[in-house]
Amino acid sequence: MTAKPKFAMYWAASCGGCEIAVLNTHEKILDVDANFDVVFWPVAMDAKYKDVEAMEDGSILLTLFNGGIRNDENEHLAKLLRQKSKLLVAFGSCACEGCIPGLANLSPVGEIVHTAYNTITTDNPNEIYPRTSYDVPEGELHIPTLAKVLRPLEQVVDVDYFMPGCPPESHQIAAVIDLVIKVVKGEAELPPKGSVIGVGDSTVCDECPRARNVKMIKEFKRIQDIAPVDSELCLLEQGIPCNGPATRSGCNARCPGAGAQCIGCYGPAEGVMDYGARLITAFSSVIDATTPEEIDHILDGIPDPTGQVYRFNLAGSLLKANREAWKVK
Amino acid sequence: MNKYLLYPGCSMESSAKAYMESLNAIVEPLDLHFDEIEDWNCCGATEYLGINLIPAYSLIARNLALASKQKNGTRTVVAPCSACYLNLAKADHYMQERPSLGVKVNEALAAGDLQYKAGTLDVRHLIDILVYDVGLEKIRDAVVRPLTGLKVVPYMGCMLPRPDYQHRWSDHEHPTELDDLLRALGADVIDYPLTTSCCGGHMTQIGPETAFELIRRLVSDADGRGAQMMVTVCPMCQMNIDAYQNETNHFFGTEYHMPILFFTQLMGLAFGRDPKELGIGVELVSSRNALANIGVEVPVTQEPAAPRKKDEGLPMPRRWNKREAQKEAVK
Amino acid sequence: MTDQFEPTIIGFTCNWCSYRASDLAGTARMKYAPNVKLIRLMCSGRLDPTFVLRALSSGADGVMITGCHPGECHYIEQNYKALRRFLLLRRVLNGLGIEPERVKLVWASAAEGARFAAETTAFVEEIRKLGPLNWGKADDGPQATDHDQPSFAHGKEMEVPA
Amino acid sequence: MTEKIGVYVCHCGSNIAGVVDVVDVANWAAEKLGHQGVVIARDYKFMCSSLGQELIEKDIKELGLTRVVVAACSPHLHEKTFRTAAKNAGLNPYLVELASIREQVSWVHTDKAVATAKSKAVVSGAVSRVIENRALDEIKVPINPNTLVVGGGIAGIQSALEIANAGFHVYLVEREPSIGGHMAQFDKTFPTLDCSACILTPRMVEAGTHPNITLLTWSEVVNVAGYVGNFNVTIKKKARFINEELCTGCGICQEKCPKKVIDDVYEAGLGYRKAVYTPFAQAVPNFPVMDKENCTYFEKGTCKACEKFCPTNAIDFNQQDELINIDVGNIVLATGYDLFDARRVSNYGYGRLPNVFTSLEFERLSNAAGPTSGNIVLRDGKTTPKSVGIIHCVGSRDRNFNNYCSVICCMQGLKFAHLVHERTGATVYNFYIDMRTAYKAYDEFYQRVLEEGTLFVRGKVAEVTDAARYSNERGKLIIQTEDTLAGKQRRIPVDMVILSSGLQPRKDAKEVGKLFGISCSMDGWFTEKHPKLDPVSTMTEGIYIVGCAQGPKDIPSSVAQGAAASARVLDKILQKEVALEPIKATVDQAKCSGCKICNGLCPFNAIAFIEDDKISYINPALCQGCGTCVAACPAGAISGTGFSNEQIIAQIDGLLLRNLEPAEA
Amino acid sequence: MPQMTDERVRAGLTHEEDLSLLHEVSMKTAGVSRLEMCIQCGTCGGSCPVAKDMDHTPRMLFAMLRAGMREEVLRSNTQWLCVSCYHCVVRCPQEVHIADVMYTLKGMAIKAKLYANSTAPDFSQTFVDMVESYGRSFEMGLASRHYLKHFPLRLPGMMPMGLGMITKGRMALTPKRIKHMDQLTKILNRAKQLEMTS
Repeated sequence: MTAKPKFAMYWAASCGGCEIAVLNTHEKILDVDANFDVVFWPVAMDAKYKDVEAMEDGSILLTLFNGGIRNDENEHLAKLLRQKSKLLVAFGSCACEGCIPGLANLSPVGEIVHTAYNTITTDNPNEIYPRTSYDVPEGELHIPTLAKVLRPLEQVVDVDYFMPGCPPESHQIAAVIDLVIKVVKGEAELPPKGSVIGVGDSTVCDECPRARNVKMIKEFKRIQDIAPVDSELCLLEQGIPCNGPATRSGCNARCPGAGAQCIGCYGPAEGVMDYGARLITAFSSVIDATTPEEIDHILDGIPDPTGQVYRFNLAGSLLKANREAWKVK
Repeated sequence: MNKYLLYPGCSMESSAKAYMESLNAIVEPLDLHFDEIEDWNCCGATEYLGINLIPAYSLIARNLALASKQKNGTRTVVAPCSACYLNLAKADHYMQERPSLGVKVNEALAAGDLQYKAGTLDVRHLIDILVYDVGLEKIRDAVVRPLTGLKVVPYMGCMLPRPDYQHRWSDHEHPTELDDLLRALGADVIDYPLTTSCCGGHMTQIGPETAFELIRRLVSDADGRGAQMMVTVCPMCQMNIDAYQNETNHFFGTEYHMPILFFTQLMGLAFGRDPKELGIGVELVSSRNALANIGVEVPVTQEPAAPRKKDEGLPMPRRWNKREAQKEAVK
Repeated sequence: MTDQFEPTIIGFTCNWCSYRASDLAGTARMKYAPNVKLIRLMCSGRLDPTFVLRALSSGADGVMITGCHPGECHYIEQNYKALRRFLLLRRVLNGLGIEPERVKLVWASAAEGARFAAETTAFVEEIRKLGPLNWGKADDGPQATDHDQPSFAHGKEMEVPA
Repeated sequence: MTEKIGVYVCHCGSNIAGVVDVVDVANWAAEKLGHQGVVIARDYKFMCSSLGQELIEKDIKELGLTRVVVAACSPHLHEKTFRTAAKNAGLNPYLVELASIREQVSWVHTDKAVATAKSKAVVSGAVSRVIENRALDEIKVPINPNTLVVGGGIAGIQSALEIANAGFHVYLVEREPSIGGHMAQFDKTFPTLDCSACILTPRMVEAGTHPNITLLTWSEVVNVAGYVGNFNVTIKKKARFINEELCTGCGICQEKCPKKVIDDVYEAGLGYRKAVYTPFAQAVPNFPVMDKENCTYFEKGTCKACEKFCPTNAIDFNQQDELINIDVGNIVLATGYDLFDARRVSNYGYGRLPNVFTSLEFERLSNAAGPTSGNIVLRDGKTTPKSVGIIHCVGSRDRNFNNYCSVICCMQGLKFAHLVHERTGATVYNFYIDMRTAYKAYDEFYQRVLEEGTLFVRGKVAEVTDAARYSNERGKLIIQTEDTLAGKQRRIPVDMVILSSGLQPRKDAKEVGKLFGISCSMDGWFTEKHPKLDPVSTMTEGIYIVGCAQGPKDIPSSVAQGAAASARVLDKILQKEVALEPIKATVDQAKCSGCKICNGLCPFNAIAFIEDDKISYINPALCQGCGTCVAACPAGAISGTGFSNEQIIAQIDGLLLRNLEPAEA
Repeated sequence: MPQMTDERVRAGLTHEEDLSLLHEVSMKTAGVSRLEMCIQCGTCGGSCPVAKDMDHTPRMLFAMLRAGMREEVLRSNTQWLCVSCYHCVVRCPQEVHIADVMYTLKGMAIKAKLYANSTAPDFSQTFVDMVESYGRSFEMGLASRHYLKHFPLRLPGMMPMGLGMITKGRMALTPKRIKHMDQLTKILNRAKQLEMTS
């Protein structure tokens, strides 16, 4: 019996939802086991970094890497898995474009640590903060060091494929697994390197069942401030800043279909250089006003424009971070 | 209830007391509520602006700053005096039109721990509130004694409809708000082409002869059109035409007798109030004959007392002395 | 030469008004600051916010967007669309810690060479006051925070339980 | 594949070379941009000269250049020159980029080092950009020889006649029941005092009977689709309630109609007409129109007097509005002007003081066919004024109303002065700010009116009032003004005041502009392509503007423009086809999500939504290439030729010298 | 200032043209004066209710400003006669802020001590003094003090009026002071400093 191809999955700076999504493929997970030899998957099985380090370069066929690169441990593993893998997939929004953890790029590291260790969530009267190395009798202890900003995988290592989504839809994961199995069996070809996989080729509106017209908005409102929301009509047309027009399809318009606005987890459409720019232009195109005062008044309805247009994409955007965050030495 | 901040202005406490009294008398039937701006100061009238620019605007802006601080659920400041209304509106407008002025004025205000962001208040005149917020319908409903048969000319004066930074009035030259309101009270309103001509303003003080001519034009045209009285919205107009009419008559050798009342006084009458509580009778050119036409009896007020024996002129306040003022302040 | 900071600015013009204004400034030999390098578009409505972001991330310290006056657009009303985008873009930039004044919108008709020149010089001075944006350098990628020189966050001693 | 790029730096004599070190720029390009594909970089004294062009052509042929960058003057000057040179050498013209280092560098900067450095950046930007340029082909479309003229005033009539006389078909659409326009209301025309009707009527008749003209009065354009050469226009022919086939224009219906109505349009409110009417005796066509709003039958269901008396049974109360669809290749807009509403200047008292008249009212008063048979009288209808004041610039040159000069009012005011003098012998005052009589024989007319004893007062009138101050003012209108030449305020009592009102854009000009895809200036007049060199064309090909629709003007200028536009139309018709710039936007159907965001962005109606496929589509012939939709598409599904994202991003990087070899950056 | 040459004196040019005057007035005016936009149409002079008493119509004054005739302009009584009726302002076809320019000219004339007759500046100053002392204006003190100084002969004729006002309770005999006079004083002092430096 020929050895099964090797499979790895790793979880860097992310929430873990991607791992759940893989499990959510139900029985398809059995196909993974049947067709692959899972060599490294910390959340599912015990494994040591040194085991991976010992592997031959390129010996893992497929690595699904989820999470962004926030500290030196993430970076080390990214480089290591790149070295050991034939196909490295940036799996999920965090690895592809930074996702929610990427929003921390709006704040300098100092502020982040301060918020985490010494604000309302943490009672820390002595202002004790973690140190990255500490001497104990047994020797020097290290914890990972935070980077200035969170980076998507591609900004650290060469990536073969991207699979966005927060998390990627299970049916899309299943399809990708099927594809790889077929490729292994010689029944299919791999898409060109650098492709975004497990997605549609348009944006969310393409799959959205809501009716739409030419849109002219006199005010933007948060969805909770509208009662009732028309269940049949395009949300943007109702003044709700829906990210659907600029967000890659593939999720079957899950959120707008369920009555909530798209928040953009599938990232930009094919060939788009900056996701936020697309949303800026989408929202501004539907504003029905001509004087700066009126326009500004309407824009006041989007209280956090930066968060709105870069919710998932900040770390992958052209500017990548807040200037203050960059400046920290 | 309609709530507003009130900027009464200096004359409402003295020469235009009747305006204030009659305003108080119509508040209730029209369901209006005014909160006076606490510790407001003089707007500088037309004088301060000619001396110093930034102090003049700072003087006005202190009132705006106080008003914006004073929370009573409204951002509308109402001024019954046209000159005050114009000054407040003008300061608000120019602080926006020329931001450097706004910055400097705020720097000055900061010396008194105040600040004002131009454009945050609506400055409006009393009649604007009555016609456009309360509405003629409601006013008509409150009338119990229509002024039918009273021939009046509506006199808007100049500082109200002009320059009209916020486009609040129907016209610069012949606004009809006062005409409409008086008609709603049932009065016989005569078209008055001079409705926004000048009463002379401060010229009664600095160039009386110039002022007398302006007063003559107004009174003579009103008289020529058969008016029994003029109706005004401005303390300065009332003062000039009322208090200086006699002098004007002397100057030109004419014998006009043209009483001038505040529109609020006529509203009070129409709403059935007692002339006494409306300050009717304190005008120097008596409205007695005019009001007799509609059966209103004007109360007798004290006639001018006999001149003092010694020909010493009017009593003079002592001249302002800084040291004394400080002493007074210590008390 | 003084050591004063010379900003690098990318300017976008429309083909019909503002580019012609810059042509006119040229034919009239008006002198203005040399820091702005122009890109001609057909219309200010063509301005994709991506262009601004790209310029700022590639080393520009400011971006000047120019077009026909409102109501005079060659394409009838497309400059209003540029205005709407510009106003939202500035808000987003502000959230990213970029002074919104680094991106400016100037209307200049084909007859306003003098205005074009004056606005250009004024903008260069405004950016000079703001100082370099330095985004290009940041693009080199972040370095992990140094172990030996802990930042504020790592600065305090960690207390070890006894 | 790597491109082979040639870079050519022009000296422009000393225009560029005097400030920019052109040799350095060329050398730098060859050296530093070699990795981008620059294979040759030259400098030359005058690139635009035939020798300069030959240089480029030779290199294209011999070196096999695939891209060309010329660093010289503004593309608005010589882009076409170098594109043509490239074309001659067999290279697609759109693979040439012009980098402006004259208007944008050497002419506006003085420091040689700084200017040279900026030139390098500009060249670098152009090189990076040109790599992304794509070969494009001009688009050719055939021209439909029919023409639509909108508006039947003198400008429209002139335009229609010129084209029709050349042998091509014209549809002449007029909103009112008759053609003729404002000119038909006038009595005399300045400066020669020809009778307006005498010179206009023959033209109207000619237009009404011309075999090549289809006259559509009482009609309005409701939709315009298509593009130059191929417009499809929908016209609403409003119900006249008269069968035009049967009507002979005998006028009996008008005579018998019992309903009198104030005629606000033709008689400017000074006279009456019937509910069924032709606006004036010489109307073309002479079929009457039934005014549904005022007709007793439509109001109460009985009357039908007109029907009873009509000898040819032409009255048809059941007539409906009708939509007519026509195909035309070119459109001439001659939609004219509205008279400024003088009531807005409330200090002049129009509408409040009876004896204040507008210019149009006066035209009707003085017209022999008007309501007073040409007697100039006060509003009481009988008193002849002994003194008349004519106020110029009413509503014009005034920021409270219209900023611009209405052009015709001075001459109109002089004409009125003459007519009042001639017909009544009254004392006439003219109040003016500046006397503008700049046209052939106009100033001579001013001289003539001076000779007649008209009193000119230089001052913009402050107010007209009936509030008399002195006894001599009683019962008069008092004109109060500063006599600026005497430096004194004056009050002049007169019997009659005539307001020389200005012209303003039609109140629906904006909507009409939108309908035809053309723009209005700040003031609201239609915008011409070039104010001097192309005053009758618009930015939308195939649409022309003539007469007062383009701006205030007098009759001679309107007629000249009407004829000028016709020459442009005939030129197009005779060319048989027209080439369109290939700068266009296209939708990638696979990427389009059908979100419809772009649908509301195109003022030229080039973007359509295909319901079957749920995607948007851009009609290349309608697309004007502004690129707004390209920038707006949230899915990045729209791309634009000539100014693609790739080209512009590359140019940004190039200008910022991000395109140099890493070691150099 | 350049020296006056003999030939200029001989030619009757007794003053230097001051071309910065227009700009200076414009800059000192609240809001945007638009003074340079004047087309000399005379709307202001025609509208003015007191034009007949003025040395120069407002329009003429603006022409003189352009001509740099500083002294003549500041000496003119025009600005002092302005009653702020704003007729000229709303009618001006060029939207010149005429009334505000008049205020500016008053201020400049006071500073340059150039006015033919001190009645008006004195009145303004008295008024301002009152306001700066009490925070409110005080008609009684103002009118009587002013009349005493400038129109003493007219005062007896005015007496019945004044007495009427007093007996009818329309004129207070004592001034009223605002509560936070200290605050107002601070503000005005700071404003005056700013005025000096601007």
